[in-house]
Amino acid sequence: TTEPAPTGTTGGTGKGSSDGKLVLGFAQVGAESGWRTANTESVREAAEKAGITLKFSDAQQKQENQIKAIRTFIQQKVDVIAFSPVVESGWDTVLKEAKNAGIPVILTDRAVDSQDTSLYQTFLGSDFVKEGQEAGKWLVKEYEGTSEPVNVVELQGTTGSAPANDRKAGFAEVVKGDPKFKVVASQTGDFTRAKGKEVMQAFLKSHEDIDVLYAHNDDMALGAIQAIEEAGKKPGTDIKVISVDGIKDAFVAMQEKKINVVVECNPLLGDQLMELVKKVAAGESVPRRVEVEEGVFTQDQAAAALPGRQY
Amino acid sequence: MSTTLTKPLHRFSARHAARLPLMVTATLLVAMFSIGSVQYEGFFSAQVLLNVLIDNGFLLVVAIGMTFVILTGGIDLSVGSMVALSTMLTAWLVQQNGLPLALAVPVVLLVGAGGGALMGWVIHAFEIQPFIVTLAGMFLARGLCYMISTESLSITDPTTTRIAQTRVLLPGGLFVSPAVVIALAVLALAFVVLHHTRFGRTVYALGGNESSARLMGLPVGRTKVMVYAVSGLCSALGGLLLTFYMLSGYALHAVGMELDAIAAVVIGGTLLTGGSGFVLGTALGVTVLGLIQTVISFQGTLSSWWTRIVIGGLLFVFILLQRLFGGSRQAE
Amino acid sequence: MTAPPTPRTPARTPAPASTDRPVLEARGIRKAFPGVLALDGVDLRLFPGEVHALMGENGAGKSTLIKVLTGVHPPDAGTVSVDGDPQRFTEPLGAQHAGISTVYQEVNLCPNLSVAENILVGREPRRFGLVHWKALHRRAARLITELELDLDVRMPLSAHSLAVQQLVAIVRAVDIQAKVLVLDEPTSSLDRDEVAQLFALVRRLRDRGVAILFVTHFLDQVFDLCDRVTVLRNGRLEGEYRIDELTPVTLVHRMVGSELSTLDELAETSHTGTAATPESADTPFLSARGLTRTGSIQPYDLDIHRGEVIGLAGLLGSGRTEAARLLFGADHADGGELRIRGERASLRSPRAAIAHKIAFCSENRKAEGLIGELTVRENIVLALQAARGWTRPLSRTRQDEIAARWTEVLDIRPADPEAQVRNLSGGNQQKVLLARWLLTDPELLILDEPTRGIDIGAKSEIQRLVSRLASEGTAVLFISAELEEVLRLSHRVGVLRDHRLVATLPNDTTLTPDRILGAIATGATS
Amino acid sequence: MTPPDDTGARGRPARPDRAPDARRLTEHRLFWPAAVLAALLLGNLALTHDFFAVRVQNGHLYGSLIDILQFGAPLILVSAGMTLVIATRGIDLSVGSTVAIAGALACEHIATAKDPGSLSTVTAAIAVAVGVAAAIGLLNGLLVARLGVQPIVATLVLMVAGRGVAQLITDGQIVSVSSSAYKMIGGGYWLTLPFAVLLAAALVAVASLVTRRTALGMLIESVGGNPVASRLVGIRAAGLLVTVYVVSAVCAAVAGLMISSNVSSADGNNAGLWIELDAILAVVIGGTALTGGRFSLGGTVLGALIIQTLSTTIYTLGVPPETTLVFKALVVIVVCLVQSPAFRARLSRRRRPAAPDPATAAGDLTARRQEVHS
Ligand SMILES: Nc1ncnc2c1ncn2[C@@H]1O[C@H](COP(=O)(O)OP(=O)(O)OP(=O)(O)O)[C@@H](O)[C@H]1O
Ligand SMILES: Nc1ncnc2c1ncn2[C@@H]1O[C@H](COP(=O)(O)OP(=O)(O)OP(=O)(O)O)[C@@H](O)[C@H]1O
Ligand SMILES: [Mg+2]
Ligand SMILES: [Mg+2]
Repeated sequence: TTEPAPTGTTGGTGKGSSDGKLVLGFAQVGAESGWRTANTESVREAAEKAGITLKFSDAQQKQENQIKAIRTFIQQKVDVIAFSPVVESGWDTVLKEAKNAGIPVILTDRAVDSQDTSLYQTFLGSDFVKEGQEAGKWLVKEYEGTSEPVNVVELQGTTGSAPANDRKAGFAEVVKGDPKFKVVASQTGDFTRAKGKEVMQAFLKSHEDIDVLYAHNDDMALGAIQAIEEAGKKPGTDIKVISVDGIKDAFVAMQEKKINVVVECNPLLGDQLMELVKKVAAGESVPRRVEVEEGVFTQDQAAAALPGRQY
Repeated sequence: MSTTLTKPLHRFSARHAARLPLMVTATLLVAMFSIGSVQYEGFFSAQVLLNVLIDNGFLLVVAIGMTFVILTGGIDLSVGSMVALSTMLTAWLVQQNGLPLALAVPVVLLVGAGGGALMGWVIHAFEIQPFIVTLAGMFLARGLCYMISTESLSITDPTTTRIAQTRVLLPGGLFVSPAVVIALAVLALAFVVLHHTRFGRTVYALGGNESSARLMGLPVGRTKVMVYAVSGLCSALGGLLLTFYMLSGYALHAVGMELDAIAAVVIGGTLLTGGSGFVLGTALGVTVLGLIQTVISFQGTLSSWWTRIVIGGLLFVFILLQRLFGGSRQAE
Repeated sequence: MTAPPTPRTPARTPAPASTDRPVLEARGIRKAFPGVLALDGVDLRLFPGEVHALMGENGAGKSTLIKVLTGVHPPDAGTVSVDGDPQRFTEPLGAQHAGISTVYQEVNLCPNLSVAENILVGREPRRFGLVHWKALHRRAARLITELELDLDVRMPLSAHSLAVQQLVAIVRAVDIQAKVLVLDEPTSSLDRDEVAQLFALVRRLRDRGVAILFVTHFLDQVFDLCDRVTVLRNGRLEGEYRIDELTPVTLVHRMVGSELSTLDELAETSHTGTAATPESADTPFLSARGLTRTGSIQPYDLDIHRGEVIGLAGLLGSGRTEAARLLFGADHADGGELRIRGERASLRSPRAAIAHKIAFCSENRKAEGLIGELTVRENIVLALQAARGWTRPLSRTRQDEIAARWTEVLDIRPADPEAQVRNLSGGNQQKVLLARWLLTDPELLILDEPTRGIDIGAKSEIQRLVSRLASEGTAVLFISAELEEVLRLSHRVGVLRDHRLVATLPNDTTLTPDRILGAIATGATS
Repeated sequence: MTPPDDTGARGRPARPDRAPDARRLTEHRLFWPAAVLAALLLGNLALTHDFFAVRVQNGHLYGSLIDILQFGAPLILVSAGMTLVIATRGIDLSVGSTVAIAGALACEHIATAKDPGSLSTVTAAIAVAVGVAAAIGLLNGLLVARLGVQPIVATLVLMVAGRGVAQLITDGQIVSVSSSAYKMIGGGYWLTLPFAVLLAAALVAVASLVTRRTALGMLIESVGGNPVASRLVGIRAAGLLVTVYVVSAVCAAVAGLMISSNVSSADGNNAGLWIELDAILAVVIGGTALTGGRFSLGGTVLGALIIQTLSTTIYTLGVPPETTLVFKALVVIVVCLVQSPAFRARLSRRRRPAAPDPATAAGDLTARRQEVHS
């Protein structure tokens, strides 16, 4: 007996918690970086502050696990489900299950590519493509007026991961307009400092004149800076450094004039998320897309911004 | 004249000793489920168990293939990547090239089985350690995924989506996905093959002592090639099930699944040195891993690192109890 | 009797008149391993309906020839033909398909499978394409009873002693309907009765027209069973003879190639009969009282004095090995009391036994004795080194010295201490194992089938060594399936039956193999 | 006992002449790994002609070769420990987690210390890291040796949990430290050479001295080669097993210190991720079989260097990340085919069809590496 999925197995909300508090099931990607940990912490704190019971699950970077976690949330009849998708694709089935169970879903940090937009209520997060574009824009502006060729090396994130794909694409989109920019080498540094340093060291040996380093995240940039210094060059001057994320260490480096610009990708979306959760649970309408406040920081802003960095 | 071959006193236990760990594992599993039920609201339901199957059907299929390989004393590290490649290939064929699903499925299965057979042949013909050959296979399959696309490819093909969202209803309002049915069918088939066919018995013989098996006139080369082909086929099938589960093809799917599969097989009581173990144990092993996941999800208060620590800890307690109650088979 | 070597008979004798052409023929076989030319231009002819012995010293190339014939090793030169057709087997399976069924020298079976499966794997009876387990067990049980054995064919093979495993291997080979049956030292750990059973079986097969190639180091078995014999020496063909052209002495002469003291030894078959137990008044070196292990050996009492050789006799599976293992801590006794040098001792592990200066040379050299990958030198010094602990290594010079000395004494071939042990011939491996324990200077030496697969010359050398050790004060527990050997060496003989020590007989002039067999049969305690 | 002298020497079996020196060289177990490494390096040289260039900069040597050594040092260490474990028929999956834990402990200790730069702080940090690693090894060893748990599951526990522990220590953050004394371990130079390389070389040298100059190596090989026989010979296998797991963990810990010190920060999640696979690969390329027994630390070092050279090659050649893995796969396949005697035998047979040269034929057979034996 095969049939389409049963509908409305539960329906309604508010059964998740005995004490009448709202229950939010949050399926996090993992804890692969300090950025992610800050993201988790922000959600945790905000939930506590907002008086929402948080069911937290960590997927260890695996989509399977995230889907399993969402199933468990459905099983446990939480009021709202929020999650940061590991990737954009492949969520339809489980989101349908959630919809059938009458549980609203909020996406954070990353979008999904579902055709059926009724499957989630809203998206709260950053736009990685935009971050890449911002990085590109800064570069174009920095070299405005010169016509000499500019050699760029790129440290990509984990091959195939959404931020890596998007930050690369966004950057390329902006930069390709001007033929003087040439990406001479592009290699994955797996978002880690150690890998960033190792790859940069190899770049420095195989490419004589590197003008700019574009790193998909701060950790790789910080690793690469060490490599540049060991090669006897000055990061930020001899080789300009562009980075994404905006962790505290990056701001310190920026203050030391080792990084030229940081495109922020803000993980602190907890409070915004809880707002949305409350609204969604109450059945109020919410905008389809909520962007987190993010900025682009340059060296002169670094000193001022540093004390406020929380992660 | 009569030869005095007095029967050993413990004939029963000697013959059944091999099955004891299996029973112990099953018992522990029941205990784990009971503790979960007492501890967590909503845990004690048949659907929770079925969900373990729904969420791990693909792993079960992959681990079954791995069981064949490990029983011969080999190892197959390529399964995780092969799963990813299958999802990618399916998505690419169906979504980008518009191939009907009915054609894509056999292609994918063929690629899996063929890749496996090729690795088996290299292992046998050139006497290279399986670890290194299948590691190369792992790199290659994952690399081919990236070459197809670094992005995740969604599948919106209506047939595929319909199959993916089909549920097999069971009495009592319970349901499973077709993948579960397929996985259980593969399990039954694997059981029959391993225990009731010449090929299956040769697999065990090979694991017992490869050079003896050769001298006994068993088709060692053919069996080895076939075993890796089975594993490749199972990972391709697992990949297809995962494709239905996720409705997408992605190069980063199933990262590290080879370890999960190996762990499931070994927790299920199969010796990594080969020759001893049961495919049913593998099913129990997969259930153990899945149930641990479920317990963690139900707990719902663990931070990322505590999740890992607790998974490790539960695994530790489990194998500890398994050792303590499962007799004193010494480490090989 | 010291017979002078008889004059050489012509190297070739005409083929038996009864047959026309050989069923299996090898010509000019050459096979080299790195550093060793194992076979050099060897010919062999096997005719239907004959039992053909393949003789030669340890390392002469017998097993290698068999492996070349059956497709385990490809020959470097030469041809193998079956029924006149040249063949190039690449796998044992191919030889099997061509009608050649083989029992290789060591037990080559799968310990994890049941006895029944070991007999029938690859040829399982099937129904609807699936293995018909009932039929399989029935057929295996029937085959087993044909050799008048009684064992549960569903038990895993590993639960059985080496001798049983050897029989299972034979049963497997015999079951294959073959034109040629090759048996490489099938009797090396079998008792008289099993040997008799096996011979009866072989004769039945021969009468059916099967050609049998038979390797053994027991001369009497050759003369008892075989029609013709091919002798190898140092990898070369020495000659092919009808058995009635030869006497034991001339045969040994052909194998060894020169007049040697071992020929004298050969004549000396009557036992020495040293009944007087030395120092029997003292506290025994080791004394067991009611020592037992459930499921393997009933409680037994045994005293072993310094300088005394105790033999253990019994039928296949009577528990000799089991009894010995308790004295070495290889198995843990679960009842009874053990005293060593008069003091209570409990042997938790072999290590504890070794600390009491006990040595145990296992019957199963492949599984329990040698480390195949290591060199001859390393295998020889291993026990000594283990006893010293890893922090007190034997210097390399010392190791070389020891290895060279024992290679010489036991005539281990090739005399290359850096050869991997697994590449040695069976008999030479056995010598390596013996050397390992002999050099540890034990106070109690337990030898379980120490002469398994060893040629006549080396065997007498080993017997001499054991006697000499005993006369120097070592206590020896000597287990062998060969009763004559036990009688020749022992001061007293313990008789086991059904996992029970039924008698301990002093080895005076009245003790004969028949009396021991009588004791086994009646189970009488004396 | 002294054997009697009266045994006359009997005839020795015929032996063909020893193989010529060239063949002896190719038969040496380190020949093929070394050849592969040389080929990789020369390939690089052909593509980037200043690949071998080493110059002095800031008072230390600087160049691609130095990089390979420096980044290879942690892998060499982990692989060396892994070699011993594999020689006993075991496997240690927990090394990656141990790398992370050691780095996390040390950096956390230094970061919270009053005086991060002082030698005493760093020494204490190292002691803590190595001590905890030894405890991890002890746990692995006891599970394997005492409880008889299969090594792969026993160490899987800590592989999973260990990374969690590392993150627990760092609170999921990347802990940055600025301590020049600590920086020395993985990023510093001594006598113009990277300190990490000297440290790794020293530790590997100690390991090979201890295993080869004492009987340890032989006992490990015999436990791995035949555990049943080893027990009957009186080798205390349990002690040996525990020892090798402890050594492996300690090696991993030192590697973890190097990795974290090189980037002056500890990353609980990513440090040493998948290093266990690379280490096992290095061991296997180096000629040690996963089935235990004979091991070769020299081979392992070559194996680790091959892997590191391969990564560097990928960066230098500019292989795009999407094809990196395919490239790696092809290299690994070529490496193992070249090392496989059976493959070489086939190749030479094809090249000289049916040339009845007995000498080569004999060589080919080495190849077949018959486990089957009388
Ligand atoms: N795989 C191998 N590699 C190297 N040398 C080998 C190999 N197999 C056999 N040899 C050598 O070939 C020679 C012949 O060995 P073989 O096993 O044929 O002797 P055998 O006549 O059967 O002796 P035994 O009576 O002891 O069984 C020996 O010197 C042995 O060391
Ligand atoms: N682990 C075991 N489990 C069950 N039965 C066993 C086990 N080991 C041995 N046996 C049985 O115990 C019997 C005694 O074996 P043992 O090795 O002592 O015989 P033996 O007197 O040394 O004779 P031989 O060496 O000639 O076989 C054998 O019949 C064997 O089947
Ligand atoms: Mg032989
Ligand atoms: Mg015995």
